Amino acid sequence: MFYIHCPYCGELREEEEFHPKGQAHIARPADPASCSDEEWGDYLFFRDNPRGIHHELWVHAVGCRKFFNITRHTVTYEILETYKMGEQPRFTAEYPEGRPSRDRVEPAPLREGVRA
Amino acid sequence: MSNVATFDTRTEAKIPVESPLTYSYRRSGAPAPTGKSRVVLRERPFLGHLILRGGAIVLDEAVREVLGVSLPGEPQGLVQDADGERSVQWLSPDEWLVIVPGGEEFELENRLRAALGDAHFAISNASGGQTLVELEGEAARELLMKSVIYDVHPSHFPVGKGVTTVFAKTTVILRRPAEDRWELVVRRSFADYTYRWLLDAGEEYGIGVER
Amino acid sequence: MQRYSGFGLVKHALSHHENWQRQWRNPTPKKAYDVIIIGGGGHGLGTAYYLAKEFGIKNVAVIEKGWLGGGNTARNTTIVRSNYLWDEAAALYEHSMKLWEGLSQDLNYNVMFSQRGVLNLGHTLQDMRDIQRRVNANRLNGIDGEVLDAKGVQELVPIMDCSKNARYPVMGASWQPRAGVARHDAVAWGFARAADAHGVDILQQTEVTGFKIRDGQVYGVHTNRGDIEAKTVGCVAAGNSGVLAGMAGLKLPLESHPLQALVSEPLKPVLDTVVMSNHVHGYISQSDKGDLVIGAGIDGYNGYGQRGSYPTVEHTLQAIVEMFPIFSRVRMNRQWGGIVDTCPDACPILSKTQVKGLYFNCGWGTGGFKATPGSAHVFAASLAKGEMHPIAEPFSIDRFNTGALVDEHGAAGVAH
Amino acid sequence: MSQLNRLARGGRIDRSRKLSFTFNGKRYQGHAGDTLASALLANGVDIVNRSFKYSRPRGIVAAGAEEPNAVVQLGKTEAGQVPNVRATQQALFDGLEACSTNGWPNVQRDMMSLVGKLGGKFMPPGFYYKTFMAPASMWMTYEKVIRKSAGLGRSPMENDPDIYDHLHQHCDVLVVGAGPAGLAAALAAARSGARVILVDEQEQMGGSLLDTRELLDDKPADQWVAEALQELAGLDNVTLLPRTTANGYHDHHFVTLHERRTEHLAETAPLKDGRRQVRSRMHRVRAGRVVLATGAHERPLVYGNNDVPGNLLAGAVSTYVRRYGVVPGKRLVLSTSNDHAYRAALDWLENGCEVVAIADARANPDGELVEQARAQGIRIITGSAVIEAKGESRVSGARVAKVDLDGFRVAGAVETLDCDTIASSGGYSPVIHLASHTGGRPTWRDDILGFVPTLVKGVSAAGGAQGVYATGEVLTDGVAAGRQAAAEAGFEAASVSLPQVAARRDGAACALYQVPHEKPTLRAPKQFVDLQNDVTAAGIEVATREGFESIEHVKRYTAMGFGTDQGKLGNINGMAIAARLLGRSIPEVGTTVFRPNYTPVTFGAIVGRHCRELFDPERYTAMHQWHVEHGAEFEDVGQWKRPWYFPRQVDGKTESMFDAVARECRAVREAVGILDASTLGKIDIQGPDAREFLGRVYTNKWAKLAPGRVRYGLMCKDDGMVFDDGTTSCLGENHFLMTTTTGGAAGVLEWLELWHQTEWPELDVYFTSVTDHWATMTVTGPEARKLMSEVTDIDLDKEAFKFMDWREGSVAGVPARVFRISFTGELAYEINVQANYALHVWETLFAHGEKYGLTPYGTETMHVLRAEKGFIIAGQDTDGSVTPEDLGMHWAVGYDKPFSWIGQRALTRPDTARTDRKQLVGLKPRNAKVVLEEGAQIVFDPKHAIPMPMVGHVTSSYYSPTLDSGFALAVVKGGQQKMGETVYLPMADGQVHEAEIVSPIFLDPKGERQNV
Repeated sequence: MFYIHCPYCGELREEEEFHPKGQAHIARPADPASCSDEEWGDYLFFRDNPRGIHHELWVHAVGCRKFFNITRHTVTYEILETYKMGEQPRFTAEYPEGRPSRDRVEPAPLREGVRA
Repeated sequence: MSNVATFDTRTEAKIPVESPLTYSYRRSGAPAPTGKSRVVLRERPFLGHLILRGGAIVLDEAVREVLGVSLPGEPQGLVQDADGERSVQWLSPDEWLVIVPGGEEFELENRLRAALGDAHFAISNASGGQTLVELEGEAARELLMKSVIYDVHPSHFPVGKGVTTVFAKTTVILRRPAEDRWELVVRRSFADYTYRWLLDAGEEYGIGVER
Repeated sequence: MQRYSGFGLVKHALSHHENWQRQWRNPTPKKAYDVIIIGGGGHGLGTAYYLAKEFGIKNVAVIEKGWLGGGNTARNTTIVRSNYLWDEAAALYEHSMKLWEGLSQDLNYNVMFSQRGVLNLGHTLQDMRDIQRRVNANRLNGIDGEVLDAKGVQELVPIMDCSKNARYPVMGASWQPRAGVARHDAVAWGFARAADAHGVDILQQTEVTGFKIRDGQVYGVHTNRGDIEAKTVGCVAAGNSGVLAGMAGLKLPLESHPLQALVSEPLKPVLDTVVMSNHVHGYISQSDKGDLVIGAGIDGYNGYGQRGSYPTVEHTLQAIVEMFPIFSRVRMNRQWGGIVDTCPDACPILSKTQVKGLYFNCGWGTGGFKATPGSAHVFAASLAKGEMHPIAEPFSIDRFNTGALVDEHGAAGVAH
Repeated sequence: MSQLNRLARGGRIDRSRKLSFTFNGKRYQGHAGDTLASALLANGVDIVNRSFKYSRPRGIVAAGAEEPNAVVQLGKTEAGQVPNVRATQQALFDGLEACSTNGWPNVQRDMMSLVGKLGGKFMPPGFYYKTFMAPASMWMTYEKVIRKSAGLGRSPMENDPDIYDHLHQHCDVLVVGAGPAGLAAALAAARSGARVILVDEQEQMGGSLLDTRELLDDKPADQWVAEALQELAGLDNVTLLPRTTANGYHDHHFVTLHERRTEHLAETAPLKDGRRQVRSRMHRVRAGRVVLATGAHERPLVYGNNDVPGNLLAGAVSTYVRRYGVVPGKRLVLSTSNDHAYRAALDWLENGCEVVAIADARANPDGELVEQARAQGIRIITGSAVIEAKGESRVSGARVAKVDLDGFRVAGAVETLDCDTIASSGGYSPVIHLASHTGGRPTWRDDILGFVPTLVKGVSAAGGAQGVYATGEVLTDGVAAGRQAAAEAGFEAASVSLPQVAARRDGAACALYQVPHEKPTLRAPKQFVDLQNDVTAAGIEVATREGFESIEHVKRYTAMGFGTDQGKLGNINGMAIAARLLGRSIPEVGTTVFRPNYTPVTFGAIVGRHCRELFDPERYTAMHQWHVEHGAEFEDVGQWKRPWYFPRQVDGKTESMFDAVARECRAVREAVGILDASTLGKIDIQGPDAREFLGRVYTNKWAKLAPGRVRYGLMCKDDGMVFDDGTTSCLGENHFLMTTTTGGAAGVLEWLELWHQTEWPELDVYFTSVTDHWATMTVTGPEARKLMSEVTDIDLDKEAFKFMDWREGSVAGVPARVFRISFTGELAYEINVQANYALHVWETLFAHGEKYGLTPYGTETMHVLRAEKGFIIAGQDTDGSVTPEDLGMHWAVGYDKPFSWIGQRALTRPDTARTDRKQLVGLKPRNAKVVLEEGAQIVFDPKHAIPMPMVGHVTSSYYSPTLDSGFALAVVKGGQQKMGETVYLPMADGQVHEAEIVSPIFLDPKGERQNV
């Protein structure tokens, strides 16, 4: 059972206070009408399912009720980081040890994405 | 703000009222505290409960002006006024719970709205939807350990802290306003379950109910 | 293949069991096969078996990265039923059920398919509506089943609390008498032995590390034991399908989640049927060894760790003790987790892909074991003919773009 | 009864306190401090059980959690029965009753043993896979017979009288095991100020120090234990949990501790101060750091007939002698591969019994203990081992021979020694179970001949748990682990001065698992590896011959390690045997993966208080008391208890549901009824962008809804499927009150937050649940206005207060918001008041309403009335596969809204856009008396052979007292284009109902009744 650092509450809290909401950073297409059926199907259903580092959307349901993202290893279940909406992960499949700090990244677009 | 409909749901008229635990007392009884009670439960019904939503900086100014206490800006913060009758608790980065003596809430809402003017905020009255349950006594902490998943050890839960967390199979807002007193803010529809749970788990400590 | 029988046992006993043959060989990989099956679980071994037996394709390799039958085949709660709601799913699972009914004899391996019946309990009015809907559909699809009231349930399972005092009293149930349980390991071993006898090479401890694809056509795989070629490759690797798809540059609508199960200590038999409840969320049967075999829920997050969160186990046992208060003093011996690939509509994927010759059989979620022979059979037919078998057709990947989902969530809930 | 094997002195039992107990119907006596096992041994009880497969007599082998044989049924009363209690871990209490779990007619003379003896030959591993196949129809019969021999103990058949609970613990350092390593670690961590929990599964803390021969600071070791425990008990930051097993290690250092609080006192928990006591308690511990000081298990040697009672682990012999004052025999032969086991012989000898010989598999054993044994005159037969035990119900001799370990053969003459007890030791396996739970694969170490744990961050192992065995080193190791854990948790390490332990020179052990026999394994007497599951070395050999080469295969094929002891005793031996047969090393054959639980845990303890009345919350409205008093039957809707219907007492009889619902329906259609609608979700929405937000999450338009007005809305997910509905009222230009379905309340609020927080944070809007703040009562029916006019100051004039308006005012003297919305099709007022006043308002309405025939109605009547109007219930008429168009609710879809609202895009996908989808229609049974079954499947051609193509199903169906007819809502393929056509509903009883497809609006299609 996970012990999750809520970036809004600023402390570690029990997994029972949270709900997982699937893969993070699935932005809703800005113009749905111009999407093909394939693109819309992709947005609705197709997900990364890595054995390794994964970015996930969680909600602190019994707590501050805020959504945030977790970078977690799907085999060891180690949580590498949690971060607020609008922030980018430091740990990625490309940078499993963490992105070099000087390699600053642009803030994420406002649209963070949900799961239908 | 005229674009929002405020409404005083309380009346000064003599109308019979029922607190969320009224039914529970009838159904499950309320064992009176005895000398052997290591924990005592007490409902503080009919208080004014307001939910404040908005940015901390904007709200802080208004709350200080109207209530005379500063808005707890840090997570899990709980502040009270001098006599402990009024409190403001951090619930989330843009959400606070204000509890005041019953009857003050509507005027408070109006004064806050006036102070906040055109800012983006929201105030919702939740007074009928929740109640405050106090636990006191040497076994109060252990009773809480049976019930909530949050760490209630004094080193982790000092006076002046409050959290929303899991209580048995429901949710509770748990606060520690004083060394020897804990408060549970309980939703009305879950109050009976919470009460029965506390009586059951508190049996070991000879729990008593003050009415 | 050495034929098994009671007489054979006696004969072997007299020679101190010194003459038993290997149940399957441990071959060296050939350079090329007609068909490669990736995944040596029940579905994969079954696919190879039916390819060889029914379609005459015997030059087949089954590639397994660990030991055969070591994935979900070895980790499930062994429930077999076919009372699915939608026509497409019902056809698939009933096809499987019919194969289960003769499987021990077909394989000459006792898979202990025990048709002790499955109850799906209803605890609310909506549960009962759903049950009636499903049983009516089953009946018109030729699948056995009836709706029982609380009294009928109590007669079948005297030790269950069917009283009104329960938090969510039992209002009734659906009852499929032909459903039941089977011995999970035996299914993998039986298929392996029979496939091996037909000449199929089962390559254990062999891990696929990539696909060989040219001009949109697959022609082999890379493995830790060298390259192996074949123009037809079927992926049947529950818990690993997403990773394999990634190697082929494909994305699947799958998420892999932990699914937990647990057993009690062995007890003298007290429960002869399988009891499942969506609403209080738990299911239970008692094995021939006496263990209560109990299914816990699926954890909501992705995980390949073969373990889940403890509260899931707590909730499951709360449900079991709510239904069977007499089990409160019984003890839980062991828990474990499997990895289930879940699809958005709780139905599997049996499909061609954009890569010619590369097929996927995956996404069984929590319901794969019961489908083993049926899935294997229609998948084998599809690989053999290069066209999806009519029963497999509705389960193509395309449905996630067209919207033609086969949504079993409402009916399946606990889909084991 | 005399305790013939009890020593006159020594041990940690209290000889002044005599406890009587019953085993298999015979009365015995033991002492306080005994386990059931030590008391049975004291009384000379050899046979405690019969084995599972061969029904062979079995005795006690071990002294702790690893015991495979002494698994008994405990309990005097039916409700107090406990199956499968390990006698070695059950403290003796006065009046304890236990019996063997197998053996008929009794464990001494078991009829099944004949089957075992004669049939055993025909039961190689996996024999059941190879037979019982013909004829196919017979399997269920075979299985019935097989099931007769299933199981160990039995379930109680009455409900558990005991209670259980959970305690949520948090600590900086959790130390598992209170032997020398654990005590030292706990002292070190505790002195640093860290919050420490020290847990131990035994009755008394101290572990191996409770029976060691060694001295600490020249004093008996248990004195140091007592001092350490005294110090720990005096510290506020330390929690000591004896009789508590760390049974599961979950992610991120979440460990479950199963504390048995009363099992040592009685079979059911006795009252304490007149109050119930918790029988066992699960501590759910979130630890910062964990020290595993779980020690090691001794491995027995695998030799012929090693299961005959009188074969024990060497360490168990020492424990029984030194801790319990019991010598379980007279004449001992010890067979060992290591020095440590010699202490069993020394302990035995010192207590006046005879040590016949020690067979040591090593050619030249020369450690200190060996020298001591020599000095005592014990005969040591080197290079040898016991190859076979003699005897049936008790050991009567040991066959000893020289063994060639490399060649795996007997290398000399066999000597038969006369003895009644054989102790064996094949070395020690670190207890790595908990580390294994976290997913770490253990690694084999040749130097200690055992697996050591692979540890995740934050866990350390100390002492025996990582293969450190010498007491002095174990203590040092423990201190280091405790200090490090405390330091990592942020505490300044404290110093601990340890007692002096004389260093002992031990010779190297040799690797010995299965002992060779003169005959090949398949022909030799049975050499048991897993005693509980009757797995033999021969069985493992057959498995490997058949191609089961991975240890996982071997385990599954033979069932090795699947018993209640989970292979604690036998797994490594089994792996070693498989390795030898396959010509591989042990780690090449596999590793051993343990899962929770370490030892079995009572379901009740895992369930805790979450059972019976507290299984799941029951949510009540503010009027619940009234409903109960007025005889309501309740329906479970989510966690809510809602009145389903209100049967009346007529002539002393309770009205039937059918009659009650018909009466309630008529009351609403003809007079006035009242419904408690408080359970509907209510969300207060404020902010300048509230209106825009509504337009995005609802399918219909919200741009023009004026303050004072109410509108119905449908919500879809982005796949275009309906998932909730309700009305939303415009309270102010920037202020809305949304209602949701009862079951959907929490989900909808989270849904709104999700979109706001992740996709549209630029929209200025806040959502707050006010569900519990308001109590809602719906007053509906032709007389509603009259009734309302008596209790409210709101102008009820139909022009001043129109349908789909809301107004505020007072009702029964209480401030109220009243909404003119209708779910019945009748004139209706939905009154919202603060819940604390609700009962007063409700009762006032009844005080005024009696003359109008005010009738309370429940959810069933609500369902009938709304269905007559064709109003859907999300979740009943929809199932996640239904679009707004499928529902015929085109009027509630705004295709030309500027923003592509949630669900819009998906509606044009090929399958979603089909015009022949299943669509909501009304069904009128041709026979008006028929009420179609909800869930009935619909076909066009009832004569079609099975499988019969189904075109839809009935979603809602009722008898309408107003129409005096059955009627239904259904989804039918292309139904909206098939009005007037006939469909068929073939039922289970063979009847085929006919029905006409009609509009789903059965009553007042123009809506005149609600608009009056």
